[in-house]
Amino acid sequence: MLDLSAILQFFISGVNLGCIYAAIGLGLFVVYGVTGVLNLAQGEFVMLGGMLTVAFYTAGTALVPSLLMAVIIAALVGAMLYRLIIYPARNSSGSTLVFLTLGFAFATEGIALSVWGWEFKSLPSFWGSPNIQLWGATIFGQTPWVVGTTLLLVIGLFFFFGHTIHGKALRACADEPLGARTVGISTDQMALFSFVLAASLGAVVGAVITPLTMTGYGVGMPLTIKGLLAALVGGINRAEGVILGGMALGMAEAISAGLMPSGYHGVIALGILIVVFLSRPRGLLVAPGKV
Amino acid sequence: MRTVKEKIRALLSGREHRMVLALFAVVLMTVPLVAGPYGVIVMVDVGLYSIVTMGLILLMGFAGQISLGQGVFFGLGAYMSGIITTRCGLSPWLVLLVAAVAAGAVAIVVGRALVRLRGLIVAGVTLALNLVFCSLVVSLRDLTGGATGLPLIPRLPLGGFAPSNTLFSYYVVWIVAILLLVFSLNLVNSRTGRALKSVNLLAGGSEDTAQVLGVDIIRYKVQVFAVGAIYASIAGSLYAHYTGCIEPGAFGVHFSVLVAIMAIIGGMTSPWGAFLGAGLIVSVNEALREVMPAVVGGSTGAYELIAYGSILVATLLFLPQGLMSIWRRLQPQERFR
Amino acid sequence: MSEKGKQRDTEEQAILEIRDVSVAYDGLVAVNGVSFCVRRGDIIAIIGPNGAGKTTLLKLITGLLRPSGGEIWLKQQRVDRVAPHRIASLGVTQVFQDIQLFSNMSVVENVMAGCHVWTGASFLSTGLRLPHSRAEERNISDTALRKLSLVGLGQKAFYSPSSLSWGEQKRVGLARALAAGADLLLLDEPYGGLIAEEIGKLSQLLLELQHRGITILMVEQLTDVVLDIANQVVVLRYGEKIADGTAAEIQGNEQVIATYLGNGPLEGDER
Amino acid sequence: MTQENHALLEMIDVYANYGVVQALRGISLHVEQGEIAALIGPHGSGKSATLKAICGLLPVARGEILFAQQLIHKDPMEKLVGRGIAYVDERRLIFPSMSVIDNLVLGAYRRHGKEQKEKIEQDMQTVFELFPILEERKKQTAGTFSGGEKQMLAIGRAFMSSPKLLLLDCPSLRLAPVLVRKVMRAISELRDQGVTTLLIEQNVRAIVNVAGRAYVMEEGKIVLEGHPRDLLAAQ
Amino acid sequence: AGPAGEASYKVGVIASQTGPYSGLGLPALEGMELIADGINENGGIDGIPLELIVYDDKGSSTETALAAKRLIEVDGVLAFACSTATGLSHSLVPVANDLRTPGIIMSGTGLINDQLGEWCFKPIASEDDYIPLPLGYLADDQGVSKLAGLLENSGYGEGGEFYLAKVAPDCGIAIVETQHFDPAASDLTPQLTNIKNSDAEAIFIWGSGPAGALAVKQAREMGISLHIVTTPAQASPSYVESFQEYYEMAPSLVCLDSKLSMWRQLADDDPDKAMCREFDELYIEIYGHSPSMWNAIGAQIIQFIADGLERAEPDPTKLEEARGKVRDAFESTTGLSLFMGTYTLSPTDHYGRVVPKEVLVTFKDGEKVLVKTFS
Ligand SMILES: Nc1ncnc2c1ncn2[C@@H]1O[C@H](COP(=O)(O)OP(=O)(O)OP(=O)(O)O)[C@@H](O)[C@H]1O
Ligand SMILES: Nc1ncnc2c1ncn2[C@@H]1O[C@H](COP(=O)(O)OP(=O)(O)OP(=O)(O)O)[C@@H](O)[C@H]1O
Ligand SMILES: [Mg+2]
Ligand SMILES: [Mg+2]
Repeated sequence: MLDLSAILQFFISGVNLGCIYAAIGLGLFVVYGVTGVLNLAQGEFVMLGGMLTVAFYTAGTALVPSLLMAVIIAALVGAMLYRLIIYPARNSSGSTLVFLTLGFAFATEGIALSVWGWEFKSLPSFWGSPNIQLWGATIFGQTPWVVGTTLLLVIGLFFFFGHTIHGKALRACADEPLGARTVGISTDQMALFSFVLAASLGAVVGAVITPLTMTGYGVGMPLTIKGLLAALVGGINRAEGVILGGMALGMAEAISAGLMPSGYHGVIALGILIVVFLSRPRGLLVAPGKV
Repeated sequence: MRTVKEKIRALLSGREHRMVLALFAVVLMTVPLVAGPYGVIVMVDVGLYSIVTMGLILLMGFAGQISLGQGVFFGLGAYMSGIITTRCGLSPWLVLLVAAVAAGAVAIVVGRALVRLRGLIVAGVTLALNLVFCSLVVSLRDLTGGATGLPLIPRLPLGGFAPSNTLFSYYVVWIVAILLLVFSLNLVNSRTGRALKSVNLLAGGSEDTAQVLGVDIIRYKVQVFAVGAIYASIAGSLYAHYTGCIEPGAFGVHFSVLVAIMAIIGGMTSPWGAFLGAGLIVSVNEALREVMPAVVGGSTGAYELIAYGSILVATLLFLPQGLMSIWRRLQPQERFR
Repeated sequence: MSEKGKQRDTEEQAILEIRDVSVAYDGLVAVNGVSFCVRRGDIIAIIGPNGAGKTTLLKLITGLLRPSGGEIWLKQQRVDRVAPHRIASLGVTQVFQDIQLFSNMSVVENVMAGCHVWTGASFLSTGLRLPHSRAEERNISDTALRKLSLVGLGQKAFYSPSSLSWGEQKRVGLARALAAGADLLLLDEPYGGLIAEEIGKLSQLLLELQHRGITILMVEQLTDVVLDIANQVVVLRYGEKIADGTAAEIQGNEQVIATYLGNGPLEGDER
Repeated sequence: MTQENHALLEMIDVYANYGVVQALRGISLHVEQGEIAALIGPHGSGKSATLKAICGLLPVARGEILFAQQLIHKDPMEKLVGRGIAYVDERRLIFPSMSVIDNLVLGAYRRHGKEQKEKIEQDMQTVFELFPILEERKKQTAGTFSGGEKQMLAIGRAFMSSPKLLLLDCPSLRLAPVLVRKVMRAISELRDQGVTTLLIEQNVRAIVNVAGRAYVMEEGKIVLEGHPRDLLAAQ
Repeated sequence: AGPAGEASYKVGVIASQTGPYSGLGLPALEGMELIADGINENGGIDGIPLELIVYDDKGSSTETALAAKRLIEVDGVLAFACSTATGLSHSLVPVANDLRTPGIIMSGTGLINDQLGEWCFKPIASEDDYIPLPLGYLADDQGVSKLAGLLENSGYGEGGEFYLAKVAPDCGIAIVETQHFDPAASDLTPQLTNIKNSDAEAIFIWGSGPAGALAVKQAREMGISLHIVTTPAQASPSYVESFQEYYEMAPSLVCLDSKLSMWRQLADDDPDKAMCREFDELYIEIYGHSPSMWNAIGAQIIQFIADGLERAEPDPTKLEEARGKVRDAFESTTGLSLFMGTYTLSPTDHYGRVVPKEVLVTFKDGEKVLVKTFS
């Protein structure tokens, strides 16, 4: 039964899912890498990006301006999250901060529900990009956009954090906040920046995946969980690690959905992930020196 | 000097807690007399959550091991109790103990693997485990009833008869909770408690130092993981017999996160925090159910969610150390924390 | 004295013996073929430039690090493959260079944590407060308080360690190590950051401990003080032992002077 | 009055608290341009607190701090770095998961502009000359450094900001005697280039030949002031 | 709010307003409120107004049970209805039976029909009643004999799997492939690939959320041109609109739906046409859109309860006695014609649907087209 085109289809599906998970994981990485906060509201930015783009688009705005406006609004919400919630509690422990972001996520979800209702929304593929048939397998028209966006993000972040002084300054903030201040880095501004960056990234991802996955008020939390798993399995300290983790998760899901006994694939996919976790106790890729 | 000595003695002997504990027990035992039937119902839930949260506080607040998978052990307890009592007709009490031991054993195996992991990765694995557990329950339909649920779980018997469900459950749950509280308090104010705190990488512990002082860090971490699992499993068994019907959604990530919220809101520096956290979260929920229809009317779910999120944020902003920190603040001479 | 005769001599009284021990951190050889012996009841000092491998050596002894070569014998037991907490239970403890107090415990709890190694109440017995564990706890608190007053911090028992000044923290660290009741005490720069009068006091304390039969192995930069009280000095450089002997012998060693003490002109060749 | 008559740093009756603990109770001191001054005193006397108050880490409850004739006690630390104050904490606060070179580069974070680029390069060389090990281990992750190596890195990093005023909390701590001399000599050399230093030292002897002025602190107050030589004699 | 002094018939409602099942709960709630308002505008039931007390179940069975207990103990309702997924409503059965209050469950699966006990009722639909309609269509009209099931991992999907296997042989259809997906799945190409590579001639997509609709879209995008039949959720207007192109690709998708949404195309002699038309027009007047399947389910539950109350004539001040009366009245429901079916219940049958009213629809030019009804 198993032919090559089927295998190829599973692979494509894995890449597609992997990129989505990785892109969300990258948002987590940005905030974590700068502030040490696990931002459980990252998925909500993805939701906002998708929902806002749909809202503007269905109101008659063209795609690009819709997306831009969505990103700007999401960035403002990200700034708000930092200023109103994280900043006042910046001296609290990591776990307190995590649950602050969770509370924010709940409230955001509630607001989205009361504004947009429960219906799932979709967008057409960007500029009607056609499906591609490849040796009997199908690549959805939107998939190249998703993969491209993720690639761009990871390359950009990799370069920014690894090779620019401002990127290094951002990393320094999480590494030793007081030390960062002693060399003149404003940890506060950097943290604000990281939240705005993560929110914008999330919003872009949200808009780009909507034609594939649809969006609704409640998609944020499940996406956060997937992104979190991706980031942790790969090593949340490095952008490349997050990509690797996302791919591992996406592939595990797609391949077990395709090849494993139907009904058990959820167990198997995550089981594979746990094995990866346990065999690489510090994540697939780790930043040396720090856990 | 004398005063310092006395204080340490008081702390160690649990004298500091004894009065509060007695008062707490008395108040709890009299709750059903003053609160209406619904108050008792709510308190059963508070008790069940408190037990699981207490285990998590030992695990996360003391030993510094994040777990987003307490639902696994809550579920293990519930399903073991549910399946064995409906299939084999064994005594629920016996099964409860067997399930707790089994959950502890599972936790030891899992814990052995987990202790090698660093930092947040533990959170990731426990989260994944929780997802696996739920998928497994759904997949093993013949055994567990799948997503539809496992019905017709018998009540906890007392002697020959099964007393009025809610009131009886209330007393069972709270007696168990108080016993576990005493156990936890003893634990944290002892050699074991200090060993646990010494390996707490979330809050000021250091594994190297702990080891040099003779602490077998793997053993302590695994043991406390098992203790957390046993607490959760006991609560799960009680829950199964109390509700009579269980389904996998009750043991999902949602539950584990809720328990973690309770731990944080309550305060992770003391087992008492579990009761404060569970009490607050459950009462906020109930209060919103009561109040929101009057404020907005109609379908209030979305507004309840907004309010719930905002209350969570506000509480953590004002009391980042959790509700327990109020109590600490009331003790002026205590300079620590 | 013949080399052989000397070895037999020390073996009888040796509490600790390091035999040709090496270890590397991905590529960097931090300790390279170091051997020496510590006699019971001595104060032995390890000195050497920064990065010479002194702290690493202590880690090897306490088991926090496994040597890639060589053997470590503690009280006639080979310990280089033994878990750190087991080594601790053989009567060894350490004060770290950066102290590392547990900031989630009060000062007195920190010292009580030091008593872990000689107590044995299990998880269950502490949870159930069995009489045995109760008695043990009383014993622990008494010991802890004694050690705390010994370093003059009895009144700050309930303070949080992070509210103490650096020097005070150092003293808590020492009290915690003393509470462990070890007969081999490893100290990583105990004098660092102390003021003149405290230096005298600490020396006195160490001598007193020595008098009580405790063996002390310390790493130190304050050479003049160390040379005052140490029975034996080991000098490390680039992870290798370059000298081993009494204080007088060391002070005369030109290599040591050139690379470490720097009494001469300032251009010491620093690695 | 001419510029030279003003002290570079001046603290006037400064009070500061850690919560309920009164760490500083009326500190007045001044450090002249191009001077090396030292704070000495027993543990818990408030030496570190004084430095923290100057660089904005510890909020000043009362009193004034002037740097180059400007009030600075309300400014956040990151701003003061730009003004030319560099601080080395007793915990060193290096960036543990970053490489040595990144640590140093970030030391110059506040120095922008093309013309600075060359100077930064030069300063880096100066640091490497002072502590050759930093150059040898450029790529090593700073968190794996030995205690003394971290201390060197922290001092080097502070130097990279091209400070006018260096605040050093126990620079000699953890350093081998030969290095202590080296650091002290470097500080003297820096003074010759116009860099002012205020440092904490436990061992008066170590600074006798270096510092021109020393303050003795006790319980949050300055109890003695003078040349280290005189203070040593007084002891 | 304790039991108020003035007389009203209090009826509790537990709906998924948030959480994963809010797509079922919120529309049902809308339908319920419409009927209740209608009753009250017409003077209530025998002059006594109907009071709905609504709680959110938050997608959690613990919360569902707590809400039910609150309705019973605090609010003193005579009966309560619950509009949620199978697993959640299942956990209400012991609550209703313990606290002796009639509970109306509206979850989709027939798996729990025989576990309702004395106090629970499920006057909705059961799979074995309606599966013959789509399977009959496939076998008789399209000549299909081999079917693939693509099933959601949920109580709803479990019901589908169980009853498909049970009913298919009777219709002359073999289930040759079974694939599962998570309710939140976003990429179903692996499952669809497996179906494509099997020898199935048609796909039955069984799901309650967006994943089912995505499955249709992705199947067509992958060039799978098998017949597809789906459960009613996929006929939701928002999916139909978003995926019109794929829904209408030949062979056009066939969905289960209710007579209500198709009343215009019903034969004029259809006994339900008038009722459906009336409700549809009212719905459009109040809410501005036609009722969906879940709106109708909500509405019919209140109609069912109102019918019981009318016959029981309970005294709302004597709670215990009143609840018993209401329960007895529910058990003696006979020939009650509602949107999803006509019901005749008995003490041994708390499901009691005697006439199913599902229809099959397909899509053309953005409109639903009636394909088949029970006849
Ligand atoms: N974070 C803190 N919270 C509360 N009190 C503190 C804190 N840090 C220091 N203190 C207290 O403030 C006082 C002054 O401390 P400071 O650190 O300035 O001392 P120091 O002179 O630098 O001592 P050392 O030589 O030991 O470093 C001490 O009594 C100390 O206990
Ligand atoms: N984890 C590690 N990875 C790589 N190199 C390391 C690691 N730990 C230590 N080193 C290196 O090993 C060498 C020896 O370190 P060690 O801490 O033993 O020095 P030390 O003699 O204690 O020096 P100091 O007096 O400065 O504390 C140092 O050069 C250090 O940079
Ligand atoms: Mg060292
Ligand atoms: Mg200090």
